[in-house]
Amino acid sequence: MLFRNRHFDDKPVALEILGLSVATAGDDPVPILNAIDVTIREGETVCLVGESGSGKSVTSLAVMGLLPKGALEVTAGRIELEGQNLLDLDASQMRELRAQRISMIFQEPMTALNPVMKVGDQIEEVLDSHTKLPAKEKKRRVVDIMQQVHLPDVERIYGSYPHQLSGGQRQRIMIAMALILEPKLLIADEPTTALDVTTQNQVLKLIAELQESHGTAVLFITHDMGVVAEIADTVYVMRNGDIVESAAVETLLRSPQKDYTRRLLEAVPSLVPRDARPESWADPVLSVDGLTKIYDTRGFFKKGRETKAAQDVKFRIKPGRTLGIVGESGSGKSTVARCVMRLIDPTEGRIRVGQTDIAKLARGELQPHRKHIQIVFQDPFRSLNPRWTVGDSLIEGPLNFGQSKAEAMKHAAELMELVGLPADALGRYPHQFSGGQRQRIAIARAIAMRPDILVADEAVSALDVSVQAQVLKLLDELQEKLGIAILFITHDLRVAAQICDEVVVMQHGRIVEHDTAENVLSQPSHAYTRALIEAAPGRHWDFAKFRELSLHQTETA
Amino acid sequence: MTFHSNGFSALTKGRSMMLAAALAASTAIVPAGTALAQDEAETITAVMHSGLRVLDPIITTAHITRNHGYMIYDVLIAVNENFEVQPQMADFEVSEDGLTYTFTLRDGLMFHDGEPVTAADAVASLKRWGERDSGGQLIFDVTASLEATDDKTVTWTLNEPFTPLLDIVAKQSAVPPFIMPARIAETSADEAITEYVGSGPFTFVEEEFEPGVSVTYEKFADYVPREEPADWMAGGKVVNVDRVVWTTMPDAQTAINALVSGEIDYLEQAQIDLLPILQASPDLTVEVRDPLGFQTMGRMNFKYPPFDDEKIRQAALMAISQENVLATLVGNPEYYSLCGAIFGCGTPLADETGSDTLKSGGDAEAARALLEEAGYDNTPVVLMQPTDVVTLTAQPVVVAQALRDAGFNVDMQAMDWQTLVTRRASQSAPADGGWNIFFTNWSVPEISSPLINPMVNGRGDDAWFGWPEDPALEELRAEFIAADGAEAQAEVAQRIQAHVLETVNYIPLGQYLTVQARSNKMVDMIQQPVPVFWQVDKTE
Amino acid sequence: MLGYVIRRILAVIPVMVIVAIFVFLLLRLTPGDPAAIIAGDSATPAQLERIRESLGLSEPLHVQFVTWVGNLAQGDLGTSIISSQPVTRLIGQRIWPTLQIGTLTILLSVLIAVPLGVLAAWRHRTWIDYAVMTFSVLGFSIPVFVIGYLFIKLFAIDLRWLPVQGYTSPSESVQGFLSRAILPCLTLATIYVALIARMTRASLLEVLGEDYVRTARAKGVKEHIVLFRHALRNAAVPIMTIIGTGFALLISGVVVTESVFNIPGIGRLTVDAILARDYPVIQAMILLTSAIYVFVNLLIDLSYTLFDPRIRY
Amino acid sequence: MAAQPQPTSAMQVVLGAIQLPRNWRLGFGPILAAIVLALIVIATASAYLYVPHNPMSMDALQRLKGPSETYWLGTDPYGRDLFSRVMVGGQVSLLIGIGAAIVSVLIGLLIGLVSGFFRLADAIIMRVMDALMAIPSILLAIALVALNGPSLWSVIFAITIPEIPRVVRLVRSVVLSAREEPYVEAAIALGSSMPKILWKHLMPNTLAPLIVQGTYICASAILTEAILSFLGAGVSTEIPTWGNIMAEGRIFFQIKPELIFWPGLMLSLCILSINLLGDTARDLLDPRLKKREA
Repeated sequence: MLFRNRHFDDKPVALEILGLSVATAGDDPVPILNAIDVTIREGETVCLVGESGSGKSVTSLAVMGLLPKGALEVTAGRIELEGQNLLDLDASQMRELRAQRISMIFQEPMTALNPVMKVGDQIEEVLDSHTKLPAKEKKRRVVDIMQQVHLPDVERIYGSYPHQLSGGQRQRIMIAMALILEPKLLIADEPTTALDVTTQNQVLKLIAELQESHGTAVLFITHDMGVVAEIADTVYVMRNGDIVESAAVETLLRSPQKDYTRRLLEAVPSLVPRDARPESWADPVLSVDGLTKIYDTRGFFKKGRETKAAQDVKFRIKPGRTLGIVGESGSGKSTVARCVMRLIDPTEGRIRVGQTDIAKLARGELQPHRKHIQIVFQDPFRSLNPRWTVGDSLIEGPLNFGQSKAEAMKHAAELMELVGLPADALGRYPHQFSGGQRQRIAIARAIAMRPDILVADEAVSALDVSVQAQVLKLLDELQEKLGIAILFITHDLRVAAQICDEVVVMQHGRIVEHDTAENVLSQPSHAYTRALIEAAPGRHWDFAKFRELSLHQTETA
Repeated sequence: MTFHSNGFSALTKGRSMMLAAALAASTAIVPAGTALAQDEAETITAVMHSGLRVLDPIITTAHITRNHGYMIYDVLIAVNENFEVQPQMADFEVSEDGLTYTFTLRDGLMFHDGEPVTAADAVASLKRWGERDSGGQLIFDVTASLEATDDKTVTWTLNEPFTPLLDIVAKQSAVPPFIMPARIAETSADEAITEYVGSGPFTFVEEEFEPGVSVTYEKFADYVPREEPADWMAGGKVVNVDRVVWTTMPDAQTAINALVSGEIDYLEQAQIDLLPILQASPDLTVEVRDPLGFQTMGRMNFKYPPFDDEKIRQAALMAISQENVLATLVGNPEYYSLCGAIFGCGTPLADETGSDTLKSGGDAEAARALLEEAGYDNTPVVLMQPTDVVTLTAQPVVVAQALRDAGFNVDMQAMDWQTLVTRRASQSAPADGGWNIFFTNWSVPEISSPLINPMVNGRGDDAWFGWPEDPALEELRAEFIAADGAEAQAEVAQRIQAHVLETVNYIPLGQYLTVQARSNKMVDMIQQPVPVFWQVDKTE
Repeated sequence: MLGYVIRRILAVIPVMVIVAIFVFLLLRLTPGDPAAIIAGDSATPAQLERIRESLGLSEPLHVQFVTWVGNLAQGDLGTSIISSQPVTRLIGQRIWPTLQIGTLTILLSVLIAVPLGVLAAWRHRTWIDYAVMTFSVLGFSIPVFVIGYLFIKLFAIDLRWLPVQGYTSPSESVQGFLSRAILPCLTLATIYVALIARMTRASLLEVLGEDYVRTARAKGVKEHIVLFRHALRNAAVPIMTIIGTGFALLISGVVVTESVFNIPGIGRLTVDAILARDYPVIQAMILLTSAIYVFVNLLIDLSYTLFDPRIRY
Repeated sequence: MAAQPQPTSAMQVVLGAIQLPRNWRLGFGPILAAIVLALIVIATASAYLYVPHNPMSMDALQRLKGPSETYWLGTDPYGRDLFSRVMVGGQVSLLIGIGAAIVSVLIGLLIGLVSGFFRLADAIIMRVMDALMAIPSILLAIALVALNGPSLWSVIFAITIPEIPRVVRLVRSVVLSAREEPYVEAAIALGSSMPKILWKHLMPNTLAPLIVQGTYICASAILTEAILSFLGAGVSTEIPTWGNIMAEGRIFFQIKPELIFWPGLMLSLCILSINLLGDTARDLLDPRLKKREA
């Protein structure tokens, strides 16, 4: 079954949002939500999907009555839970209602759980706040719900602190907490975004399972079309505080009515690998051999352990080619990138840039080799010095290598054009640009060095999907023009499929699979790779083409 | 947790009555009533002018240590109100030729450790004292022998007659020859003693001693006072209280508040400006205990310009007004008097020759003219100002202004008293850590004669700080020692006065009185320069 | 944990050695001569020199230092130059009042300041918040001796509720101790309360913006439980830290307060010793106060584990 | 969010350097504080233009007088005009505060930058700083004044030394956290030298917290000066400061509270304003500072 394809038209309405408007508080209000309508029926899963700034999270907080005081306020509309307008309730009535009739789970389970309280107590606190059960009964119910969310070794976890649990376990605790009082409505705000893809898959399944068994209505907020395809009954697409379009999930994915929805879907990278490019016979510009990085946390009088962040990593990249390193968090992919950049010192191994092994060079000796290899980071907001103009950032490297300022500036202006920004951007500061624009600037800064190799460390992960597509396209074009080799680090198989010639899959610091993108994605040889692919949400659907993936492309799945 | 308690019990008992009162007023905080009130009348809690830190009364001239000495030690002979020498521990006899002095210890003298006082103890004590005290040194310069001829008799034989011997041995200040057991008195005169056993009317409670904070004395039950009534330092030292506690309050305001609220019984030196607060209290008596008071003075450095020039010294003296100094230092004219006498007004040798300008408010014009005549080249005058001694902060400031008005270039350097006493001993040039002028105060009996006045000494490097080389002055001193009879002495003293002010050996800046304040419960306190705690009683 | 404690204590050694060298040199470079204060006004230079010699002050510096450190290692802090009393005895007499008043002040401050800070953070941007903040800035802005005098004037002289000054050991009379300790403690506490209240507020405000507070509210937990169970405990580490660093401020305050209220504690002992150049006492006192400071901060570091299970040593 | 082209100006460079949050607005308190502080600074700095008496000239017969037409606030124990002394004394107190702030910030910045970047130096520097921190600052200051004599500069020096470790720690912590920023790593990758990175990328990060810290040091230096005077280790009475006017006046607290009241009021108002402005600056410049300030 591709979609859940359930029907709820005959079910009673659980939550109805009518003409809800939210604006910033103060003398000069800025509208955030513009009279939106959303209906959720009992047992139904409604997905609010949209890019950052579309207003989807504000909607969820408005329903919970948790809009930040003094910053945002509801200006119009009604939020009716089983016919009762929540906006009419006072603070204590609202408090009574939370967890009993509506509950919520959040994006980041690490920060959403109190780090200094045992998780069992945190679940039990829900009962403390809303019921007067004897201690034994409370404990029983907590244990019961913990079992329902499939936590292993419940007794131990009951007495554990959040930091002692894995991300998936923490999110299960959150779910247990949200569902223990069997609320009518569960709001899930990007509940799987911070999780690895395999864990995400499990959590999505869990939510679906519990929803069915408890008959809960779910308002699910996400930016990920894959997740939408997996879990939604009905989808609302949001943009800039408006509902652009809403429809049953299959209808929406097959035949979107609005341009915006189409563009959004078209931007979702496909799991189908790009067409293979002709093999290159040039010498590799980067070859890594036996790269190992061990963090030794032991010390004098201190018990500790060795952490093998990367072990015996080996690959090479030829000019004009892209090698992807794919893996979940903690797989060691970023460690490899940082070692290659010599931002950290590898414990062992060789890193040959051109003909030189830079793995063991001292800082001073390293300097001349820096220009051959450049990096683009994940976070566009932190990768540019906020106090420098874009121009100053762009010429920093060339100046270090002896270019005159005028010459460097001239080149910088050309680069601006190359990455699709106006030349006058050079005089401005990073905060005047959007995330995607900043990432273009960061790329321009790297390119300004005319490097042979560009390392992109999760360079598009923080971007909205439409922007992501543009940046990927830019990288591709630059590679065409300049013949740069790209080392592309990502956790996202879809992105890897779109840009990489070869893919390396890492797990626990080791390479488990290394092959062409085509082979890795369609004929994975390692079980872990297969698990990764299988866990990718919406993997049967080709969003950009509004249809199922053709059979031969999914046969291995 | 254990609390250390020894040091504070005395304080508490002394104040428990007040505490009860305070507590009664503050029932909200602590319930009224306390079990500590029974031995109330037996303790006197006194705030002295300074904290007791040095316990050896021979090694230092500090008044607080001298006062401590009078508590626990006794002296052979002492003066009465009229500066007449009287027996105290011993009767005395002088041979016809004035060469042999015999002291006979009276009966019943006993040290606090239970041992009787012997002549040998007295001899050892006198010898140690003689090494430290300048007056004592003069006697020992002419001493043939000093020995215990038997248990009770001390015989002091001289090579030549030395009339002032008894006066010096009986002197009240600054270092009287206190009698200690011989084993203690054998300590080198340069090292402080470490055992505090005397034969005086009080014993020292060593375990309650907190240097600089609090010292406790208990009545010495076995002390046998003389029969005569107490008269200054002479006469019977009859103790009427069980304990005396001296405590220190670093802050004048605090001390006054404590006295007003009844937490202490006695304040040795009250800030004159604050007297109205004390006088307003019906439970307190404010009085001058010591009618002579203190002389405040300035001393110049004779070794370096500009004050190596007599004319410039004279110009400086001319510029200064005692009135301004004293008014600033003391305030209330009742408690200071202009006095140009180097030996102090109210003493037998008082004479004010040469002090006209000082007393008439100074003469800046004349000073300026004289300064010009002397060819003053604007050499800076390094004037040392102590910042942490209340009774010495005003003089430098006022004098600095007067000198500036007269055309001097004054470099006033502030420093704490410790730095000052160290620096004044430095014979370096003022620019290299030396000095040109500083100020200090003396208790009038300490400067009342050429024999004991430390400034009246012209022996150059061996003289007191400032080091005047003045043979004429030394001749005059010799004449004074040789002079026979009060009249002859007074005549020499008058010439010394004239000479000292002519050469500006030092500048007397007048006399001021200190005022003590006591609870009206304290009665019969002896009125004299040294605050003593015999005879005084505490009533309910 | 034990390993951590040992490592921390070992790490203290170089710090204390630097303090020792620093203090020793500082003092010996200071003009001023303890012999002069002992000898008094009428001493001659020759007498001064003899006294200096008997005190061991004419030895070369490094000899004096080695002697001092050697004695220190044997637990001998030396003998006061001025009063000829062993320094350990002086400290033994003086340390209790300071410790008692200091402890009481800290307790009092925490009891007052933490609720104030919580209140201010909870009622952020209301008059309560502004009142608490104004008070706390005021606490920083008035010299401690002025506060002391104001308290004396008000409570001891005008209202006559409490004694003006002094100290009574609690082993002798708890009432006496409390009645005399209250004003100095309040005086000292003013600045400390200001400090802790500010930090509590700031720390709590930050925590109140955290996701888990939102979670707690989303669970329908009552507001006071949100504040005290969820927020305060998470805000505790910076609050503890400020209590530790503020301890230095407390020591400075003690020096002044002991003078104002005439408490025979180590603060006055030290200031008097500095003004009298009583080297052994100054050295011992600075070493001691530094050691106490370091020790208190070690305890505070260890206390973090009580508040935050993520911190493990 | 779309990029809003904005003109670049010198002001913007400064504001860019300290990054004010958008839509910032001053409350009533900080504005009042700024006005009060400005008045105090102007009034004291120009004191010699209008004070009716030479603040140093004494008249022994006019000591401890109450307010009158000649002596607006009365006279001190030396018969000097209290009003003139308070106004002129403010000059010196502010000079001490500002001097101590600038000197300790500059020295601390230098040491902190070195410490934050060179690990070897760091170990040694931080031990020395720990040692300095462990010595109670007031005792250290008294000892330093005793060492150098109570001149104005020696008091500033004595107040400055104990403040330095705190500045060093602040700078070091900012440097250590900024060092992890991707743009610093990018600079490394771009081949920039360590000194260049230190100065151009890391140092500007310390400016905002240092401005805030500087205001606090300024306030606490003025207070410390008063306490040093109180303990008898302050500036000589020749140079009036709020601290030594109060110290001289404190024994007359009961009979003439003006001697403490007026300088105390000026000092408290001044420090209050500085602290309020410091808090405002901190909130504006870097809310995260609240954590580090400890």
